[in-house]
Amino acid sequence: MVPTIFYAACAIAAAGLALLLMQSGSKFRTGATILGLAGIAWILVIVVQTIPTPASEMGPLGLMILCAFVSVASAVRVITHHRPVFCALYFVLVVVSGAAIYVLLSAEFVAFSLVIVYAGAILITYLFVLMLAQQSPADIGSADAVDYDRIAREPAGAVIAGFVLIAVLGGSVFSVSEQKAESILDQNRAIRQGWSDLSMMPKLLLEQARRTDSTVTAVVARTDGQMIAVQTDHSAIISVERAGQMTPTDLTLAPSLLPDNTSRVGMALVKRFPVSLELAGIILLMAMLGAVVLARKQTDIADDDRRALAGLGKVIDGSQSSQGKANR
Amino acid sequence: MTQLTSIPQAIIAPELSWIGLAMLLPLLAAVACALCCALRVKGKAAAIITILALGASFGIIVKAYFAYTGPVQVPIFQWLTFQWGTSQFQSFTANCGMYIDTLTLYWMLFVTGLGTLISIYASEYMEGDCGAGFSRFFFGICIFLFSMSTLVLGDNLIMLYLGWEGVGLASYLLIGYDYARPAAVAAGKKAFIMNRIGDLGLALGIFMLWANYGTLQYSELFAAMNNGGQTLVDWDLSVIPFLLMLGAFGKSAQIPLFTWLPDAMEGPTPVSALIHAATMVTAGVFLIARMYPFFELHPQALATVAWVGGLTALLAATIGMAQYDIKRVFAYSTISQLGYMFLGLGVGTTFGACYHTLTHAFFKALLFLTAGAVMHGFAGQLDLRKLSGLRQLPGWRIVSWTMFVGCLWLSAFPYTAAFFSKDAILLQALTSVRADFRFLGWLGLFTAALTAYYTFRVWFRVCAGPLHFEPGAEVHHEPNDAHDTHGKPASASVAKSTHAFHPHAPRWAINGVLLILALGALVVGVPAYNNTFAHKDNWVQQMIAGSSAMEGAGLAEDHGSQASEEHPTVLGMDAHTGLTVVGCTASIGGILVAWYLHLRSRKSADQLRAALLRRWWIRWVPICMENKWYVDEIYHACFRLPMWLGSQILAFGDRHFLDGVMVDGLAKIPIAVGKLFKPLYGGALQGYAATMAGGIALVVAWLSWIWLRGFN
Amino acid sequence: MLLIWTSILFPIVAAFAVAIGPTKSAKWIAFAGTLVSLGALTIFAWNFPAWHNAEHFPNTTGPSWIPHAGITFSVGFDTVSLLLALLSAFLMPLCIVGSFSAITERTKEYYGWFLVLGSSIILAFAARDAILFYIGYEFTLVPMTLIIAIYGGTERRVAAIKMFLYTFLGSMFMLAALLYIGWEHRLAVGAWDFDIDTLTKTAIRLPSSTQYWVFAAFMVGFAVKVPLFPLHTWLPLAHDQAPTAGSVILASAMLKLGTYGNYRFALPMAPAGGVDLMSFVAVLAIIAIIYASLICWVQTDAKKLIAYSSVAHLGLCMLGLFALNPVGAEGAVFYMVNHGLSTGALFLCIGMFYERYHTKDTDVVGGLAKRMPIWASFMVLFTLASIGLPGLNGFIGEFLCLGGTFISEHDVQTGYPGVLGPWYAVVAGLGLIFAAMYLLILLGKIVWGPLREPHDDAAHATPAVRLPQDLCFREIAILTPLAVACIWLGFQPKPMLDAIAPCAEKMLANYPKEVERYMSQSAGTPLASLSGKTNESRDE
Amino acid sequence: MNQELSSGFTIAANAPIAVALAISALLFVIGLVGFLCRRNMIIMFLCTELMFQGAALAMIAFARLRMDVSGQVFVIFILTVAAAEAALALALVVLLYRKRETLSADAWSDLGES
Repeated sequence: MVPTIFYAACAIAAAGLALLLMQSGSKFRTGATILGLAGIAWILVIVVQTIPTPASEMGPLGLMILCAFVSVASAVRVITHHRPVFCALYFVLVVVSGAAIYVLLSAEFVAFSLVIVYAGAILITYLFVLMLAQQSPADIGSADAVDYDRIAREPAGAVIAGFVLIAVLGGSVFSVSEQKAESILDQNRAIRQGWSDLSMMPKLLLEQARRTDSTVTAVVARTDGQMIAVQTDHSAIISVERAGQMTPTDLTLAPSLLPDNTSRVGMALVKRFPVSLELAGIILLMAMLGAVVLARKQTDIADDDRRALAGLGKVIDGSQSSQGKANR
Repeated sequence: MTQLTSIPQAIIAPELSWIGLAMLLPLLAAVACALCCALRVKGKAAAIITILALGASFGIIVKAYFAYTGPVQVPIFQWLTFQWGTSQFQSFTANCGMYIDTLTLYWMLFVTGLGTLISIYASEYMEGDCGAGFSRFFFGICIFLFSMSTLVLGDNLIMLYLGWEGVGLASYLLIGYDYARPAAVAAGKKAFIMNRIGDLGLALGIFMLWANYGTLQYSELFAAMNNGGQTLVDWDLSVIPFLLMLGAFGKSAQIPLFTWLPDAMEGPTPVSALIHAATMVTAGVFLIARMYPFFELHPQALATVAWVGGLTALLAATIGMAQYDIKRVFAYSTISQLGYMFLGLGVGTTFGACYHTLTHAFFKALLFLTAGAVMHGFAGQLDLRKLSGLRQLPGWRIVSWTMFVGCLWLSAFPYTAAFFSKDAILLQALTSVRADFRFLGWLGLFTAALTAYYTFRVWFRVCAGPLHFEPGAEVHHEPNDAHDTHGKPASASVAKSTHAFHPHAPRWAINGVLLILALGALVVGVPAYNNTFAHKDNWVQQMIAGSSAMEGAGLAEDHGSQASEEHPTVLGMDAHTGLTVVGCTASIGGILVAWYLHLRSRKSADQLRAALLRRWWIRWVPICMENKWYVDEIYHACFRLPMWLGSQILAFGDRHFLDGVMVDGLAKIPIAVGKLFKPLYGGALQGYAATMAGGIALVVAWLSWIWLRGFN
Repeated sequence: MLLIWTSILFPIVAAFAVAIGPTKSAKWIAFAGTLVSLGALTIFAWNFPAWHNAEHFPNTTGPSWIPHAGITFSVGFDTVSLLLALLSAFLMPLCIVGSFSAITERTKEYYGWFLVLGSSIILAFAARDAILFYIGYEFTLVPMTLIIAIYGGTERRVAAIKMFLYTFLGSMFMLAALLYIGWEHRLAVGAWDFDIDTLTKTAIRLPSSTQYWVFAAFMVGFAVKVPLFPLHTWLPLAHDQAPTAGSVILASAMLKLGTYGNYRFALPMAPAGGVDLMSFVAVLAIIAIIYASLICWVQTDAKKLIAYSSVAHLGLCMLGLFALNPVGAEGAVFYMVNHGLSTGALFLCIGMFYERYHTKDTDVVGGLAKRMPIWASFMVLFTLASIGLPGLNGFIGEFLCLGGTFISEHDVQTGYPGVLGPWYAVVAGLGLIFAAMYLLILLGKIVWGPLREPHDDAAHATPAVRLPQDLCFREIAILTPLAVACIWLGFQPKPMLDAIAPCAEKMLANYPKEVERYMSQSAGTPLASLSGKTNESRDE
Repeated sequence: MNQELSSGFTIAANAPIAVALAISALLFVIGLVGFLCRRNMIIMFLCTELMFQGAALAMIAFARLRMDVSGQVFVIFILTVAAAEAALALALVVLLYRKRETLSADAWSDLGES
């Protein structure tokens, strides 16, 4: 693939986005949308056609492309819509389609947590804040949105910067992959990793062993010190003690007994990144405290006195112009 | 010049280190005086300590004189010594040690002797400052004596340099003793700086000697000269005498560097007597006498010394004739007499020079001390027009008559000691084979007449004639009185206070010292009588002959052998006789003129001056003489002013060009570049973000370009 | 080793103690910290086994710091660095005591930063690892900039920033040279190593043209610090604006880092460059002497005058170093110590009268001998030491520097590559005259003369700390050790000279080879032509 | 099967993963463009969330490619950070809105000189 083609696709997509952002009238909007979608489609085509896809993966690929269109289109709407509330709702769509892609990429746990956390929690917070900080329609006047929502800020420059970034990145990455184009999904490695994860979960391991052979009483280390020996057919041999047997014997576990995504993520979280997990907790706590401190009403008695002297009423909510001026 | 006879080799005699006490005692006394100063001692403790220490060191020198058998080198301790290789050149040796030969002893005798006497004098003279600067004054005297002893006794040129600068320091501190007077401070500064110019010459000369001979020890240097002047480097040796000479000219106030000495009279009179007349200024003579062999490295070196000396003598005498301040007259006479000494050294009679140094030390100290007594008694009055007939004043007889003695000696009255010493110099000049030296001899004779005139001008004015005096405003508090009133009539206010003023006559310490000095001035003539009447080597000649200056000692046998070949003549007579006649004429003639103009009819002096000033073709003579030939002004215009202007320009350039344009200008480049990109950082949040995004895009583009290039 | 680290780290510990301790006790903690540092260093020096050879002690490699970059915590002294470190450690408590009355606001930060400053200076002198040296060398800038920027005069910000940027820019070149030699070492050996001795061994094997550039880079870095003539303009401003103790340390210890750098790095590491650039640097040094002296002459600000005099004095020091013979090198090292003592003392003196009169303008204040006789005595003593009066410390270094310059040319025959000569010494010697001139003018203005005091009652109305008219006991106690050191070194320089001599030789150890190399080349090289010229002049 | 290039880049040569990466890049860039273009502070933060989405998607894609759950774990951390950021940022926005009574980011350009 020649990078130039990729650059052209990026340019078309960029032009569409720029036109959409410029808001120069509804007659362009359709054309701009088509242009943008075409550009994005071209980019996806280039990406897909770079890599020979086996027939077995055509189904997921199709779904993926569908999700991609939904996701990108709603992302574009997030940044082009005049009404902040709609932006937030389009963002929900981005999140949901994103979650679908996660599922396609076999990351079910994260997909669901994404929906719960983003769509359920964060976006709701955004909506609350939008309500809190939204001016009443009377202030806005004629149009359906305030000026700063309607008029984009130097869209051309921003779009150029963004798409130059994607062009150089994509251009370099996808143009090189051309000659080395083959699937690098390393099934062996995944299996090994899975078994290794399982070996770190003794209880689950014992459970899986019992599922294979109910007489197993304990799983012990093998003679070479490892818990599990992975076979070429993706099965694994472990050393177990059975009821009534003095010496440990081998037991073969079928690949179907590998742990699922959720347990593996959980395992990784607590076994491999425990400190990060703790830190994340602290960050959340701090964020909570910070939010409380920041969003608290910034009024005090002195402030009220000052306002009283100025002939103004008591502070009802924090937003008072005199205060703003005083702070400048 | 004949080739050198061998300088006696010094032997190392550590057992003589007790002579070092002559250096150490003044130093200890200086420390004690500093303590007195710090403790604010009210009494005369400092003076007593000083007198005792100096007296003791005089005693030590006398003892050393009697114990003297031959040149010795006395190591004391290692001072500035290190080496970095094995050969002689690869070391630098300047130890604290002494080189004692007759020249050393000769010098030390009168330095410590006069130092003691003048300290006694000062203990009375300075008593007004008891509790204030008294201890500081004696601290300076002690430092001076220490430095002078080091200069003379030291066994190498670095020790000499130490003393050389040390006496400069003492001179600086003592001239600026009365530090509240700007004139005194300026004079001290001037003295130090002008001496520094000479010192640079001396230092370079020392380097040159070191580079060439690999040593700075006198004994080794003389040994090298005895061995035919073997050198390590074949550099041009002939600059050595000129460099050393520069140092000597600075210290002894010779022509290019003489202007500091008259100004140095701002110091207290004992200082003028001790440092600026008797001892320190003769250090230049000592240096040349000590390093005499090296002055023959260039054929014109000694001639230069002679010319400088002769011209200085004349110039200073002409200035001295026109001064009204007694101390200034004596200061110029000092320069003039030093000129004679250099003339003597230059024409080849170290004997004459050293002898004149000795006689001059006595009579000039005497003269200064009498001037000091007058100043002390008349509240700082030194203008010779405002004092008259002091010899009639009760209590001032000793001062008057000792001054008379000093004046006789200074004017080289026949058969005084100074007559002989000057005679020795002029004789050598007049009988020289070189025409220019003979010319210098006649010039010296003319100068002698001028000297007699201006000397007795002072005496006839101040001590003779009708009694009349006006007190000065106390010089210690009023800076401008005594020194800057030349040519102005006495102010009415001063005249008014005359009635109430009672000059306080000097007491025993001043009178005693004056008498001793007058006696000394008589005594130093004894060797000359010995020489003149017995026709054999006198004491001074013997002293000189035993040292490095033996070349010009003029011993009788040399003299005799020379005489047998061709006896030089002066005015067709035998040289001795002729010179005696001419010298007497000059001296007595000068005195008679002074007698007429300044005692017999004082008006005629003013008339003469007025007559000279009326005639345009001659008026420059008195004007220039009174204004010291404008030497200070010329120096100011030629050196100080251009340098000062240059400095201002440099300072301005440093601040505004080098720092302002170059450095700050360079610093402005990044500022300008920053201004270029300033719009990107206008404060709006997205501006920063856009810049960042663009930057990332650029960096990624660059990286991927590199990456792609690496793979294709 | 323990003692060295004590002297380096204890001030930092004390700085922490100052930071967390009460404000009132800050100055005493700082004083104690510096005293311990000085004490440790003194004990070390007392037992120092290498006084009479040029070896480092301890001569072992310290614990590794960044192993794969070959950077270690190696510290050790040779005589020269020990003397300079002792000088810094000696001045540090004096400066702290000197600041008791001058610094009355934000004292904790002041003393804390001061301790850090002392520590980094000693680190720079003690370092045997080039990178460690660089860290100490650069880190001095941080506390010094803060001290100037917070506690300085009216233009303190500009002065501090200028000092920082200027010297920092210069030392970038120095760092580049160090890294380059380290890189060459890696190419030759295969591993990084920044031990100074190792780097020296590597550097002297580089080709002449490379050494030329290495030397030039070193020179740029160190010349800014020294400071050499065209690169000096940060110094007067910094000195003028710095608080007294800051000026003292700046002049006495920090500038010495520049000359020490020449001694330790530039000259031994790049002898070929040294030979090539010797006359150039010497000419700059001479210009510095004359130029700064002349500027001193017309300065009315006492501190600026002393600052410019530092430029002139260090010019002489550089001249001695670049005479490239043992005499000059010895004199230069001796002069570093002496300049530290006498100029530091002068700055202290000026600071003391500034505290009383709140001006440094010599046109406004004068004749203080009447008011402050004790101060005046000290001032005169230190001025005379600075002038280079024989018998005081300044003379020895000055004389040897000039002497070294004088015989430099002649040294071609004895194995040292000097090209300077009598004429350089003559011109540089003029500096001695000028030094006497401007320093005596300073004395004449502020010490002697009729009493002049500013009639500025506002300055006296609210003194932060009441000071007696003349010096108080504390101030006398500060100046007395300095005065004793000045006099003692003047009368008994031999032990120190003996200690320096082997180091001076070692610094120049690689030069005789250079001379041979030049001599073996055909005529037309600078040295050959110069020695030829010398012969001609001899023949005349 | 595993193809690692010497420079360290791993090429996504599986079509769904490649598409996912492309989407992640597009999301990121659209978020960036939105951040730069929109003036409403809340929308700007929403756009940063978009960029987070892009980054998270890339993580998931690479986790799939390498068959390693660490990527997914990091997405969880990203979620955490996003949540914290949203909480703080929105609190700040509210605060700023109170001061100037507008959500426009242009109202806050005090960082700029003059």
